[in-house]
Amino acid sequence: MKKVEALIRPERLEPVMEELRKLGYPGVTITEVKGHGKQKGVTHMWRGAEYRVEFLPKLKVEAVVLSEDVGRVVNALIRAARTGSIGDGKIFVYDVADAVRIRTGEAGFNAI
Amino acid sequence: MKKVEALIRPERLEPVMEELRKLGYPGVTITEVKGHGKQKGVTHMWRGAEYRVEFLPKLKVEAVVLSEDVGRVVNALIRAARTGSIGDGKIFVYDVADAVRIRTGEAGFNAI
Amino acid sequence: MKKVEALIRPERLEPVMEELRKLGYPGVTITEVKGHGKQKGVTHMWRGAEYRVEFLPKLKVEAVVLSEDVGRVVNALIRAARTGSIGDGKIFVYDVADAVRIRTGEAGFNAI
Amino acid sequence: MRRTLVVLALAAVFLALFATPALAGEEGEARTPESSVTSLDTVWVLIAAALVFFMQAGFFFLEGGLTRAKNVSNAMLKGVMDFCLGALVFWMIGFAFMFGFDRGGFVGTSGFLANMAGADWNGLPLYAFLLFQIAFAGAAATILAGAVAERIKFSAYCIATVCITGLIYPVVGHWIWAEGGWLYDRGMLDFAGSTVVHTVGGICALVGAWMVGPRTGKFNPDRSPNAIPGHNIPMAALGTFILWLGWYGFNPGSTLKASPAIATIAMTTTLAASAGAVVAMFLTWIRYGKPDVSMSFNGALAGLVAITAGCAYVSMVSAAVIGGVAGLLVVFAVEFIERRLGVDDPVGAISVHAVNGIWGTVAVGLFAQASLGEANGVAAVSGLFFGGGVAQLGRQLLGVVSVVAWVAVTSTALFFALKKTVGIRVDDEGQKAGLDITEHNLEAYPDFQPTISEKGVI
Amino acid sequence: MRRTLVVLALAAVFLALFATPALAGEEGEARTPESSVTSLDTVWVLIAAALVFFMQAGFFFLEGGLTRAKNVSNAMLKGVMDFCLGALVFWMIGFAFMFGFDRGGFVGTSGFLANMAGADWNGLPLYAFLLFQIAFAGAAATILAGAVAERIKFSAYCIATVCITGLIYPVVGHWIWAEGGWLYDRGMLDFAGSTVVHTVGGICALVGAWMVGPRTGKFNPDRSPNAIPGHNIPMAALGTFILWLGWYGFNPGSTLKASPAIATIAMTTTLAASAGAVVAMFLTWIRYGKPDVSMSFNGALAGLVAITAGCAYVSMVSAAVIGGVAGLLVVFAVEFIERRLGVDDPVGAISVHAVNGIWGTVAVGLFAQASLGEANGVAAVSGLFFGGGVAQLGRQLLGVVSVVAWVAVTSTALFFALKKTVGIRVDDEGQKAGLDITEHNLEAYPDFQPTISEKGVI
Amino acid sequence: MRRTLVVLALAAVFLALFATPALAGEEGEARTPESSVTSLDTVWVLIAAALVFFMQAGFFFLEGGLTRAKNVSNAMLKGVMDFCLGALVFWMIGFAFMFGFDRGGFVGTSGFLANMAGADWNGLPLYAFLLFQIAFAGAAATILAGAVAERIKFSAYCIATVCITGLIYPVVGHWIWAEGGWLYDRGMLDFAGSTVVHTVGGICALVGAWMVGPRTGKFNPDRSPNAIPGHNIPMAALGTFILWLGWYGFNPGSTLKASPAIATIAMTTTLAASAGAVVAMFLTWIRYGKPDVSMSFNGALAGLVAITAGCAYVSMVSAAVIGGVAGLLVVFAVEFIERRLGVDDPVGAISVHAVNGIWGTVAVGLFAQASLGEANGVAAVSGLFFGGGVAQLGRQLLGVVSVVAWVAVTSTALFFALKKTVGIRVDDEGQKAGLDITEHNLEAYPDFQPTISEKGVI
Ligand SMILES: Nc1ncnc2c1ncn2[C@@H]1O[C@H](COP(=O)(O)OP(=O)(O)O)[C@@H](O)[C@H]1O
Ligand SMILES: Nc1ncnc2c1ncn2[C@@H]1O[C@H](COP(=O)(O)OP(=O)(O)O)[C@@H](O)[C@H]1O
Ligand SMILES: Nc1ncnc2c1ncn2[C@@H]1O[C@H](COP(=O)(O)OP(=O)(O)O)[C@@H](O)[C@H]1O
Repeated sequence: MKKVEALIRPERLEPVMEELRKLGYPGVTITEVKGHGKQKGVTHMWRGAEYRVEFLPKLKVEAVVLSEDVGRVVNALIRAARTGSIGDGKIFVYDVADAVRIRTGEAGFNAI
Repeated sequence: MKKVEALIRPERLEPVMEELRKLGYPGVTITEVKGHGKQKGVTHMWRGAEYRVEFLPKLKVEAVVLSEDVGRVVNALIRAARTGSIGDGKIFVYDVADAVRIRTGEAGFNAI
Repeated sequence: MKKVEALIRPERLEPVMEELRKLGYPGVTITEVKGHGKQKGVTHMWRGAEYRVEFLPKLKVEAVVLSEDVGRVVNALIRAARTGSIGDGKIFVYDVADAVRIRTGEAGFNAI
Repeated sequence: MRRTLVVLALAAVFLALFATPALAGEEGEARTPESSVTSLDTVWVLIAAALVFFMQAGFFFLEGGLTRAKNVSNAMLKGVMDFCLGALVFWMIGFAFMFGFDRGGFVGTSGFLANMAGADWNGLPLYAFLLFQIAFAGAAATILAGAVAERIKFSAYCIATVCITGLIYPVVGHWIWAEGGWLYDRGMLDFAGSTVVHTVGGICALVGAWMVGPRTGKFNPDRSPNAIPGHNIPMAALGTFILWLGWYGFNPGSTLKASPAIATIAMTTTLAASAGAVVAMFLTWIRYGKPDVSMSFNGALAGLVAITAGCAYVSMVSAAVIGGVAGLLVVFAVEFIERRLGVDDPVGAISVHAVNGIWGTVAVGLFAQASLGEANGVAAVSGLFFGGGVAQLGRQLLGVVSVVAWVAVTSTALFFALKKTVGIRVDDEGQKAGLDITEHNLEAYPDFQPTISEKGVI
Repeated sequence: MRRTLVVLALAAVFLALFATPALAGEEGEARTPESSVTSLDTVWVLIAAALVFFMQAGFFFLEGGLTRAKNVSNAMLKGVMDFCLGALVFWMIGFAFMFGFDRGGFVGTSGFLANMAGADWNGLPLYAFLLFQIAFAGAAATILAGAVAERIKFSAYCIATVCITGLIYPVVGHWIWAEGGWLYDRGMLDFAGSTVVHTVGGICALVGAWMVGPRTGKFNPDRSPNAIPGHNIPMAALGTFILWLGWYGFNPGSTLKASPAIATIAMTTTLAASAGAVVAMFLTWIRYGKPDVSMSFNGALAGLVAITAGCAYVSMVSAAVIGGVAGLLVVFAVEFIERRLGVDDPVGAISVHAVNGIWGTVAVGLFAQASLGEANGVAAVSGLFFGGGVAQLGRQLLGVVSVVAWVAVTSTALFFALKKTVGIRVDDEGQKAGLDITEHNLEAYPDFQPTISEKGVI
Repeated sequence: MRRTLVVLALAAVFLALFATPALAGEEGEARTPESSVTSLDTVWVLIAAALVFFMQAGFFFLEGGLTRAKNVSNAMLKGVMDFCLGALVFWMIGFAFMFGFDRGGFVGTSGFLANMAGADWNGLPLYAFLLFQIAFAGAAATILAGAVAERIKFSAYCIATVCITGLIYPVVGHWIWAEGGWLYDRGMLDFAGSTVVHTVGGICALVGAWMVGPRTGKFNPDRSPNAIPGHNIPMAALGTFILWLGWYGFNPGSTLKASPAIATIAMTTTLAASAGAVVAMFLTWIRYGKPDVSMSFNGALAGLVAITAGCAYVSMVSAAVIGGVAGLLVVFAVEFIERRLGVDDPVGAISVHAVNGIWGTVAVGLFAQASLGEANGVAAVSGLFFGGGVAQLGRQLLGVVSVVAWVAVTSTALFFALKKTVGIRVDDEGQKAGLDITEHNLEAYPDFQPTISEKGVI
């Protein structure tokens, strides 16, 4: 099992969920995060003074998937989250040692 | 060392903390997340129009523990977080390559 | 590649970012979390009744870096985040199986 | 199913009340002579009524601010609906019970639908008087809201409002304010309603809070209380200030005419409120180590409640003393009610309104000065501290005891009946989810991320 | 570049209007005789004007609370600026169009810059009358704000405000309220402006909402609507209560003198609002299973709008009936406008103001009672239900139809012109980011973490 | 320990002041003759006082909204307590210093505890006059709050309030408003207090903000400022509107009688505020590329402050010009004070109140018209632009310079003394945690998750 962790633009959540559903992975955990990368922050104004907001809102979408599906999941995520401009975000993949469904106690890939 | 990451119902936080304390792992990090899984969202109403909230609030409880304790920690978490209905959440276990306590610089299992 | 995950005091974010920038790792993801560890919670007051806030606000700073830089990154983080009192936080290091830049599709260490 | 029944029952009650008057409507209108003095009095009382009306917003903002985000929409709707239901019910029956033809000193019995064209309101148009009284009835009813906040069923709350404004409050009002009322005849003095409005509301609040039970999680098994912080301090601050503003209608408006005395009354009101807030602030500073924000707000309100009975009878210095004592009382009462009585009153409604309503009523028997009452064109009576002996004090105590008894009995019966029928308490699951969801299927602040609360309940 | 042009254009228009009067200024002042009655009337109308002024805050709090956090600063600025622009424009030209020397029953043509020293306002000082009228013009203009919320360009909104307060509204006001106005002469009755203010504002809102188009994401491709919950229910509750408070200036203040009739008017106003809220609440309880909070607020406002035309002509019972019907109408109208017409009205402005403005105007033709009008010192006319036949009803309908036609045509022209010049709609990207950022580069709540919204748009 | 001392000291001061009057109380009451005119004046002044009182809520909502969430409870308590302390202190001593028996044109010396039964207030009851003056004193004191927000120690703030309302403000009031005051005798005109209230408050604010120092993190080592955005724009918007509403008591109420002139005054007030907001909005639109929300609010307030001195002396067009200039001034002043002076004024209090208080006072010397003053029953004087030459301008400048000097000296002494005793500044750690926690151990919004701020300080 692997965890696919995508840092996406908030407005791309809907297409991303769509793609994951299609692949049979509706289970995800989403966190509101702030990101900083190549993307420049935005400039806001407060009473005539400009200030940079360096950290931009992103969503972290985490889905634990079977190892053999990682490629497809990653590709689907890229498809759904890409706009082509700086700030589209990143995807990181991690190994998962184990997974358990709390309700049933099932472990391993049954739990996903 | 392993990281045990539990996605639980917010109202189960107290018993979960209780169990972790008993096992000698009071150190945790908690994040407010939104989850989506088998559990159906809830329906709210706005001026007569129903709408589904697909993502339900969950808490992500992360505790880094010694590898030999993982089993006990996971079992304790299941005990504390289970209600038996859909939406009880999941537990994922990850390997941790290293841990450091910032205050002292201690690394490895001393840091936990 | 490794993910360095630091749980820091919110007010240390600025020096931490400074250090990471110096090391050439401006890309980070930050999450508002609540922590519990050795540090005692604080006591607030509501209409004459004291209550403990057991979970204190921390920031989780995640940076995916090249494996060979982990040591330097961790040391820099310790330098920037340490105040010497309880509650300074912890750093955890995880293996990263893969990384992808959504905008370009580049994978591996090019994506960082 | 059961819910539908409740809705239908409520609707039926409402419609029943509503239908009858439609027939009588044509003659229900007053004809009033026009004169400059009348016009001035009308303007004054109307503006006062508008200010008292606006106190509703103060009440529900105070309540909402001092409770949790997940119940705030419910608090808002309670606040709007208790005025709306109260206005209709008081117009239809409450006003008649309060100011109708006296029956045995106990209750009025004529003038339903405010059908009292001939009656004399000291030259004030009937409808100016009625509107002012409606606003007062609304205030009396809404005091309950804060004490039972975050757990009472909305349907039960609506019915309780109807009963308070339709019966419990008007009867007390008749006793004390209507010519022929038995306490009125015995000379009990309650200028603007420390007892009539605040003690009545406060005792309803006490009974309600006690019978509904504490909020889930408020008390530990060992009966020690947990703090449940309010979610929005600026909201509570604005509520407090709106209430104070409204009191400039409440107290000086109770003259029911535009006499120079209204200035004196507005000043005693101001000083009592100020002293209450200042004393409460310093007291909490000493007791808790830091000046407590929400208790200072409560201190101002306590001072206002306490001066309400005596505002036209006491001197400026006395007003400040009455208010200062109220500031002390409210702090200790909040602790006492929560820790000793084990009653959960999220906003301190009982301490502010019941305790200081009683204190203010008693204070008339202590601080009244005949010379001042005379100057203000009201009863010229002196209290214990100004050479009047204990006579007035006795009358005041008689009034307090009788009113507390009446309200305690009737409101206990009311909540008991509600408990056995529609139910009064939202269950634990419902409270955890919050009354906004449980009772209205609504989120008050969907765009803001809630914090992780201590008890794991958001 | 284009933006600079818009700014300059707006500034130029403003300055042009502004420059002329500077010359005429010296003579522009009124001299009024002093007397006690005049003074009382002045005090009353001034306080009423202040209350109506404060309704602005009610409008923008209601709008802000029922829409999303990312657009709330924009709502606030719209609310402040439409009053400010409206006040200047109405003073300079609107007042003259409305109350200047009549030309053919259609429009006033003299007295720009309120230069009307000689005119007779029933003994009321010119400036008291003017301020009251300014506050009314502001209310008429601001109704639009809620209906086009979260998507209209700020520049377009400013220009629309100028046109409504400068022309569209004053012409209607002239027809119905100015001596010589063609509907005035035909005996149409609209005591405090169900038509003049609310129908005018409501029809502008309908046309505006329709021409600006729905908010991005409001409707699915199959034309089914999505719910877009408001971000702050207490804010909407306070807005509602501030509006209600303001109505105690709006309706009884429209007497323009301090007569005892103001008490009667304040009472009809109160009962209609209460009945509107109660009926809306029970209706949503039955239809949706739970009492709906924001629709109950709308119910109160609907009752207020509906009683505005008839508040001085109808009985208490009739007032409650008119308000109750308004409570029904608003619930169904909200559904109809969204689901059948496919028009996106975030706060229900069209349902509250247009629909119930019309209903209230028509209701005068049904419920008016000559005896009451006489007692209140206004027109003594009876409606269909009280033996007056259909005569008055006909006049009311004529008025409604004419006004709707005038406003529909002029406001369509206005929005069409805006669309072709400065543009009226913030594009999808801009709406996603929120108007606070897009239009003002500001975050309303930078210290609070936004939630993850359903549509992925925060 | 030290904290306990501070508390005790404050309590002692308070009790000391409080104890004395208790003895004098009995005779401290006024007896006023009853008459219809008096009653009307009383009603008017009382309502005006209530509106001015409500401005407190406007002030603390504006302050709270334009500063950060972690300091908002502190802002609320400051706002409530400065009125409460101010009311008590002004009643006890301030009123005597202001309107007591004149000593050398400099200060009043009799009538402590408002013990002035015999004095003549133009037929107005003493207590109506006193309440109106208390509300003004509160306004003068509370202006400071915004300028020193987010860093002043609460104890120091309380003591400062006591000194401003007890001495600094009443002395200026005596000079300008009391018969016998040396500026009054020289014919300086400040109708409703551009100088007496706003310049006094604004200069205190300047001195306070300068001596307390900027908020931690406000300026970089190179003295360039950082933006620290306010946390709640709707809160600031409501504050602005409440202030504006209050101004309808502040300016027309300053007639102290119900004459038709109040209508004229209310209109000049409205036009100045509107012009101020409109000009500030367009100016920021041009300068910053988008219309700035909070500066537009400041523009309205600047217009209000500026018209306060001249509201009864100038024409409508002049009022709009005065307000428009104020709208310009405030925008440039905010930039100047922050960037050139390096003074940190979170809400723009200095720019709004000091700068425009001065501008408004000077403007009387430019725009006053004798004919208008006469018509309004006030001083018939013409300014430079209306044929009056520079005489009045000179008087106005003399007044401004004297008042600025007096306030600068006394408030510097005050803050210096505070610095050396209780301390005035919350330390960096305390500011990082927020004054709500540091000073009151309270969280204002415990149910909402805070955002991650730029500087790592939440
Ligand atoms: N090394 C990293 N570690 C963790 N998160 C990262 C890293 N680099 C980027 N991110 C996350 O990805 C988001 C997008 O990065 P950015 O460099 O702006 O995108 P891109 O270069 O692909 O356009 C950032 O906002 C941040 O949340
Ligand atoms: N594959 C997954 N990857 C990441 N998080 C998941 C995954 N599946 C479920 N979750 C998380 O677990 C929570 C509970 O899942 P759900 O399927 O509703 O529970 P259950 O089936 O055990 O009743 C979800 O809300 C989500 O946060
Ligand atoms: N075992 C753990 N697993 C996950 N997070 C932890 C763990 N221990 C500590 N933390 C995080 O680190 C933060 C600081 O821990 P704490 O023990 O107070 O610090 P220290 O002992 O280094 O002063 C906590 O608030 C929590 O967020």
